[in-house]
This record gives sequence, structure tokens and C-alpha cells, in this order.
Amino acid sequence: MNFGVVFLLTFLIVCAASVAMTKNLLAAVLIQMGYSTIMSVIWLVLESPDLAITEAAVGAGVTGILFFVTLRRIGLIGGKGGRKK
Amino acid sequence: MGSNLFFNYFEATAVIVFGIGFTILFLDRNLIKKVIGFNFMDSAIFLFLASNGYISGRVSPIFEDGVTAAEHYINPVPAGLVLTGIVVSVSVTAFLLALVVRLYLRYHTLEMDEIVALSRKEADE
Amino acid sequence: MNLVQNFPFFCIMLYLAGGVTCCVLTPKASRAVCIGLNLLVTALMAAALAFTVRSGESYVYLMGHFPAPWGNEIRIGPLETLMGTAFPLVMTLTLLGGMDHIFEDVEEDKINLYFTVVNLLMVSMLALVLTNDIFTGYVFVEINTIASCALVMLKYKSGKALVATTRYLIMSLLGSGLFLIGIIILYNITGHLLMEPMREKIHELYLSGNYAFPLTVTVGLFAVGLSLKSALWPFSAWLPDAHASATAASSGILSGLVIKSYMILLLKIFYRVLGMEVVLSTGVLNVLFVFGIGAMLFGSLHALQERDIKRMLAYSSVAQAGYIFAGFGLGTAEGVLAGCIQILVHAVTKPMLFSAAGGFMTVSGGSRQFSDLHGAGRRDILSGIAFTVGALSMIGIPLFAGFATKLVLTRASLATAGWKCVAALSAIVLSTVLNALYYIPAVALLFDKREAVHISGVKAQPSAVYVLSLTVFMALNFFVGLRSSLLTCILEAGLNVFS
Amino acid sequence: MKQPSRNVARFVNWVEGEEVFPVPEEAERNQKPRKKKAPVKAKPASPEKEKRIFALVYDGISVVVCLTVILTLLVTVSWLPRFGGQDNPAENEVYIRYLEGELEEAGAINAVAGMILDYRAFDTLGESNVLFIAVCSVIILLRADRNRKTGALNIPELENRRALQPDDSIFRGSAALLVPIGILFGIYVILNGHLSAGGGFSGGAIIGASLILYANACGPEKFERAFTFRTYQWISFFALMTYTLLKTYSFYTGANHLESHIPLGTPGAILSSGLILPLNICVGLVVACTMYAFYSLFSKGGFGNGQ
Repeated sequence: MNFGVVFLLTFLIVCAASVAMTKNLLAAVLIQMGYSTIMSVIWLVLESPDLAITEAAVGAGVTGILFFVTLRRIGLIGGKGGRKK
Repeated sequence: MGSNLFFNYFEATAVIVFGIGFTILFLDRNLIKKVIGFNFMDSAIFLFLASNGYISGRVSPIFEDGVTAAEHYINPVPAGLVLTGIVVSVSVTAFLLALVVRLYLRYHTLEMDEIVALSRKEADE
Repeated sequence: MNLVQNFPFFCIMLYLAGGVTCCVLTPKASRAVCIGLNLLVTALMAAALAFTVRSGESYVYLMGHFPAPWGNEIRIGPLETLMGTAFPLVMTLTLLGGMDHIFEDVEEDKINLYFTVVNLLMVSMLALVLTNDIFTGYVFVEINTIASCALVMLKYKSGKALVATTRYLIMSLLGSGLFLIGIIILYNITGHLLMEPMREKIHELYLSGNYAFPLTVTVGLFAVGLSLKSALWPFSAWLPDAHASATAASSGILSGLVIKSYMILLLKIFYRVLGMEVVLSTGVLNVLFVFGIGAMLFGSLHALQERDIKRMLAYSSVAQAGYIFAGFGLGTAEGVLAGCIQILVHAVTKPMLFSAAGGFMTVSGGSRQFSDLHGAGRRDILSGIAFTVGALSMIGIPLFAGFATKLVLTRASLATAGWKCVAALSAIVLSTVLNALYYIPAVALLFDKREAVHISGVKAQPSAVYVLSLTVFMALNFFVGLRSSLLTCILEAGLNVFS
Repeated sequence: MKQPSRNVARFVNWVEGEEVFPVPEEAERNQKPRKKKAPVKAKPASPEKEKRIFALVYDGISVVVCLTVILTLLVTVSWLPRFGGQDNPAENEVYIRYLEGELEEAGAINAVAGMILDYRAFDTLGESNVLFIAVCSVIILLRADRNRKTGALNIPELENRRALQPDDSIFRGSAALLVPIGILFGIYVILNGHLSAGGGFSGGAIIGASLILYANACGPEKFERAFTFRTYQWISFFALMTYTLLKTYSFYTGANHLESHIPLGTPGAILSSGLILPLNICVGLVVACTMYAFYSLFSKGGFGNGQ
């Protein structure tokens, strides 16, 4: 059992639990993007570079963009309203 | 209880994250958090799947120097399935977020129970 | 390989191509493509049905150059081709019956997308019926989920439809999550994804007693995941809203076809992947049986209280799905046969009822409340007759389709011993009474002479396709009711070679 | 281990008087203030209390569901074969052929690409259609409605269109630097899908993300003059149609045991491994356009000069 790997895996659980507890949506989205980035490192640990490149492009990139555009569209971030709370 | 829980720490992490994601998707009332929960749930499943294919001490299945002997490489099947799964997951995420946008533009809230209550009050078209 | 044996594969590819094509066409052209494609596929699958019935065997069709356990394949037998013929036929008729509503309820720019979605939905249902690979099953389950949700929300600017879609989607996603993790646990302990090698491996594991706990959990995950998607009773809270708020054709498609495709997949997993020994040893069939009985009773009780015609029909779907699960839950070949017959019976009846309900709404100022529908059957006499036929069929009067199910299910439950026999028989009797209690008053109300005064009732001017659709539906209903022995023969042959 | 602490945190919040489930501002704004206060005076804190008890019960249910799922699956995991073992059931004859026979049968250096685009291609065909139907659904939901009488598009929230073009020269400069590199890298990933890690999907996502960056930095107008909604539809149509037709040919020849006549080439060359390269290009094209379409539909409900 490798200490670094255990650290990465713990990070995943912490991310998931903190999203369950946070009320701030922007924070939740940011945590989700961090989770995806860590996930793509874990794919490298598991010797799957295909997945790492896809996860980095999709999980942290496109999905994150979609979440941000959604939050902007409904006025929770950006624009004159400022972010909620 | 079997004997392999501490050897299967990847799978154990995956099911813990799966459980949390499942609960967020099922019972959290905020729609955006539901979508994030869905993403957690799916990527936890993928972690579970990919850890099935890993064999310690071997490398990724991209042939180098013409060596194709199976004992050099890990199992490519889980990686392929996960690749398919990631596409499905991002498609569903986009669909869910589009629904969230439409619901917000109509009801001006992100809480599912309030949206349900408001839609009950509406007259039928 | 005979040319006819290629037909089911051609059907899948035709629908894929059709779905992409409809995306770039005008609404009228995409309608023509979609209807034409459905008719063509019905014909092709009927030819394949004739072929498989004559040969009495099922065959494997390779999707690629590699045999099992390396490649991907579909498996075609009498049961699969029968379902594959019935689904596009019902789809065509449902679309024709609800065509006017589609053009009213859906935005003009997006009508071609309606037909795209319908085509992709048909791909997924056909693939779920035919596939012999469990991960392919998962991919098409996802297409099915998204497509059916899209059908619900395509109704123009309806807030209720949006909310119903969201709930439907979330429940479906929970179901697919559980289903997928079940697949992965199975892959982990067997190392296969194709159904036949998987079953051989699982049989070995079962005999040796290894991995008993993971196997039990997997059976549970599959059962819960797919019941969530096919609206088995305690998990059916999402169904009435989703099915009632969609446009008439979508309601018919969702009730009549979509939930059935998951049931066939579940049947396939029980028979072809896990093997009946494993399934029986876990007792999951008893749970499904109890839930099925619960659905038959509680679905009807909910329908009894409903004042909205489409929601009443949706709750009736919950009850009718209960018959299928009760049949599967008996755990005998006759029980499964009864379940399969009910799949066909419900597929030819419920879309007709939804189409007729759409007809009543047209002549009653768009209202779905029973209080506004007094005399609607007199204003639209064809829909009235069709609704009556459908109602009698759902109650289970002889001559009509629904009677076939009740007959076979009674026979199947008499053949089992113990509590299941008693429970099934009493549930059939009670459910028949309950069905009559809500369908008969509904029919009486529709033909009521005192018309509702506060709505602007108009005389119906049914279009030709609507008349055609309802007539063919009624004919099919009588056909299934009178010639159920033919279907029983085909299904028995199909079930013999199913696993 | 996580769950009790989560519950404790919420309980502490609740004891400190914070709302465990906050009422969103909008709902409060919609309610008339007079109406909100009146019941509070009559029956002090009763609805509040009810809401809190309900929230606690709801929370309790969440924790129970979560723990049940986790514990069941953890026990299952404890029975599964050990992680990384060489003799696990999944490491069987299937995977050996995917590796050892792959170069002769599919001809790709990247065994994962060979597996998903040749051995198990039906899944992958289904997968690209999942993406297609998702984009159809997003179009249905978010594409601006056309006014039924005038035929003009009702584009909601026009002020957001202006917010899309920030006047920020640093951002624009770095985007100008990054976008070409991103697009080139995406093309490289697509074209090398059969030789190295990557493939149509990841490469397409990279190109899509670069296009989104460009649109955000320099404004979408210039780009969307060429890339209208119609163009997007036709690109997806041709790419997916090519994909379907190629795979129909390959499945048909496979099932009927015919020669497929598709040269596999020398493994390692860019033009090798049969259909995998064209399929990757098709997928990459669809994915790149789809990702941009998602962005465009989400941010302004359509693209290309009001089309």
C-alpha cells in the first residue's frame, strides 16, 4: 500500500463528503473540478493514460465549463447580481 | 466479512464515494448538487471498474518495441469500458444541467421540493 | 448465412441512420422517414420472425469479426423477433394516433428532433431486446433513458412536463448507477461481458460456493436497478407525472413500450447471465412477486382516486406492470410466459387508450379532468369505441386482449403450490374487480348524455391517420384476444431456446 | 467514518441556530413579507420548528441510505479478488487475445483503441449515439424558441451576450497563444489515437475546449459567422453517418464471414489499423462540435447570427 496513493484516495472521499456538506454551489463545482483532476492522476497510477487524458479534458475541462456556464446563466455567478451568499 | 477489504483499497474508496454520490443524487434537494453527486457516483463506478484491470508491476497496454506478450501489460478491457462510460456520463451531465437551467428560468429556485410544490400549483396547459 | 438472418441487424443500423437523418430534415420529411422506417422494420422483423419460428432455434449474429468471448454479438430467437416485430408496429400506430398532438404540442423547430428521438429510442429498445452482451445492454439503457426523458419534456412550454422529466431522469440515473455497479462486480468475478461465457463461469462459481456474497448482492443490484427504471410498484412514484404530462403519443410509447424493454432485459439477465439456479437461491423472485402483487393492487387503488384521465391511465400502467412482475416472480416457465404475454397485451392496449384520451382532450377544450369529459365519447365516437375496447381489455373480459393474460397467469399460478398460488389468484380476482371499478365509470362518464356545459365541447374531425391507427389497434386487440394460442406457441418456442 | 462526522457538523450548525437547509432568497422575495410574519407572531416558531424537525428526519434518512449502500458494497468488496493480483478472474483468455492477437487482427499500437473500436465496436457506436441524443435533448431544452407569429427567435437575457466579451487584453493575449496550441494538440491526439494514448473523444474534447476559450476571449461572432447551427447539424450528420456506414460494413462482413478488404497497414504507421483512424476522426469531429454546441446553447441558447 503506497502512501501517496492512499493520500489521493483519501482526497477523493474528502471531496465527496465536503460537497455533501457545503451550501455554496460555486465551492461545490470547484471541488468537483479538483476531484476530477485528482482522478486523472489516479488513472495514471492505474496505468491508464487514455483515461487520464480523457478525464483531464472532460471531467476537469468541459464538465467544469458546463457547470460554470450554467451558474452564469442562472445568475449565481458573474453579472451584476454577484454570487449567491 | 471477507478477508480482502484492506487489499482492495481502491475498490473500497470507490464504493464509499459511490455511496456518497448516490445519496447526494437521491436525497439532496439542490439540483446543482444532485448533478455533482451524479458525477461523483459515475466516476466512482469507473474507479471501481478500472481498478479491476490493474495488475501490479505491469504497464499500460500501448505496445512498445513490438512486445505483445500479455504478461507485460495490464488488462485493456476495463479502460475501454470506462472510456465509454465517461462519454455517457458527460452526456447525461449536459442533459441534467440543461434541465436545471430551464427549471431555474421558470421557477427561480434550485431546490427540488420547492419546484415540485410550485409546479403542483400551476394550472394545466 | 441466410439473408433473412441479417434483418434484425439491418433494423438496428437503419434506425441509427434514420435518427441522424431526421436531425437535418424538415418536420414533414422527418415524419415520413420515421413512419416509413418503422413500417420497414416491422416488415423485416416479421420476416425474421417467420424464419426463427420455422427453424425453432435461436442463432447468434456476430457484431464484428470475432466470436465470443472476444467480440460483441446479438442473439435472435422467436421471442426476440416477436418483440422486435411488435415494438415497431405499436410505435407506428402510436405515432399515427398522436400525430396531430405532436404537431400541436411540440415547437415547430423541434418536431424533427421528436422523430430523431423516437428513432434512437427504437434503436435502444431493439438493441436491449436483441443484445447478448451485458455492457452493450448498459450503453443502450442509457440511450433509452435519455430518449424517453426527451420524449416527456418535448411538450411545448409545459412546466409540469419539465419537473416530471427531472424526477424521471434522476430515478433512472439511480437505477443505471446500481445496474452498472452490478455489471462491474460480475465482470470482476467472472472476467467476461458476453452473456453465455458469463453464465458458464457463474454456474461454476455457484457450484463451488466461491463469491457467494458478491453474487447475491449483484442479483439484488440488478433487480433494484431495473425495477427503478421499469416502475415496479414501490419505485413507481415518478411514473404517473412523467407519463401523464407528456404528449399523447409519448405517453403511449412510454407506457406501452419503454418500461417493457427493461423488463425483457431483466428477464434476459436472470435467464442468460445469472442462471435460474442462482436467482432462485437468492429469493429475489419472491420479492419481485410480492412487489408485483402490490403494484396490481396499489396501482389500481391510486387509479381509482384519480380525477385526471391520463393520470388514471398512468396508474393503470403501474398495475399492469405488476402483472408482468408477478408472472416473472412465480419462477416457473408458465409464469414467465404469462409475463411475456402481458408485455404484448399491454403494448397493444395502453397506447390505444392514451391515443383515445388525446382524442377526448381535443374535443373537450384540452382538459384532462373527468369533470370536463362528460359526453366526450359521444362527441368523438371513434375514440369512445376505442377507449371502451381498451377498458374492457384491461379489465379482462373474454374476446379482448387482456383476457389472455388473466387466463395464462391463472393457469400458471394454479400450477405453483403454496402461498404464491393463493396470493396470485386472490390478487388477480381483486385486481379485476378494482380495474372494473375505475374503467366502467370512466366509460359511462364518457358516454354520458349530460354534457359538461362549462367547456367548449366540439364535434370531432378525426384525421385519416387517427382513424387508421385506432382501427388497427382495435383489430390487434381482438386478434390478440382471439388468437392468443398462436402467441403462446411462439413465446413457448422462444422461451425454450431463450437461455 | 465520514457520515457520523457529517451528521455531527449539521447538528452543531443546527444547535448554533443556523438553518440546516436554507430557504433560497428567491422564494423569500416572492413571499409577501406581511404574510411571512403573521403566522410567526401567532404561533411562535412553529413552522420553523416543523421545518427543522423535517430537515433532521430527512438528514437522518440520507445518512441511513448512504451508510446502507456503503456498508453493503464494502462487505461485497471484502469478498472480491485482491487488487492487482495476476490470477484474478478478470485476467483470462479474453484479455490475452486482446493483447497478443491485437496487432494482427486490429493493427493498433494502443490496445485500448483496438479493443473499443474493433473487438467491441458496437458499444462504442452506441456511445457516440448517447452523445448525439444528449445534444439533441439540450437543443430541445435550451435552443431559443421561435416566436410562432413573427418567426423571430426569442433570445433570453440579452445582457448576458455582452457579458460574454470581457475587455481584458491579458486574457485575450493568452487565449490567442493557447487556442492554436490546444487545437493542434487535439488534432494530434485524434490522429494518434491508434498509436498512443488518446483518441477521438479526448482529442475532440480538447479541440472543443479550445474553441470555447476562443469564443470567450475574442467574442463568438467572428467564429460563428462560419459555424452556424446548420453547419453544426451537417457536420454531425456526415460524421455519424460515416461512422454508422463503416461499422455496418464491418459488422456485416464479420457476421457473414466475408473478407473485409480493409488493409491494416504496418502497425505504428499513421495510416494503419484499418477503420480505427477514420472512426477516430469522425468521433473527434462530432465531439469537438458538440462541446462547442453545448457551451453555445447553455450560454445564449443558440449560435451563429441568431440561427
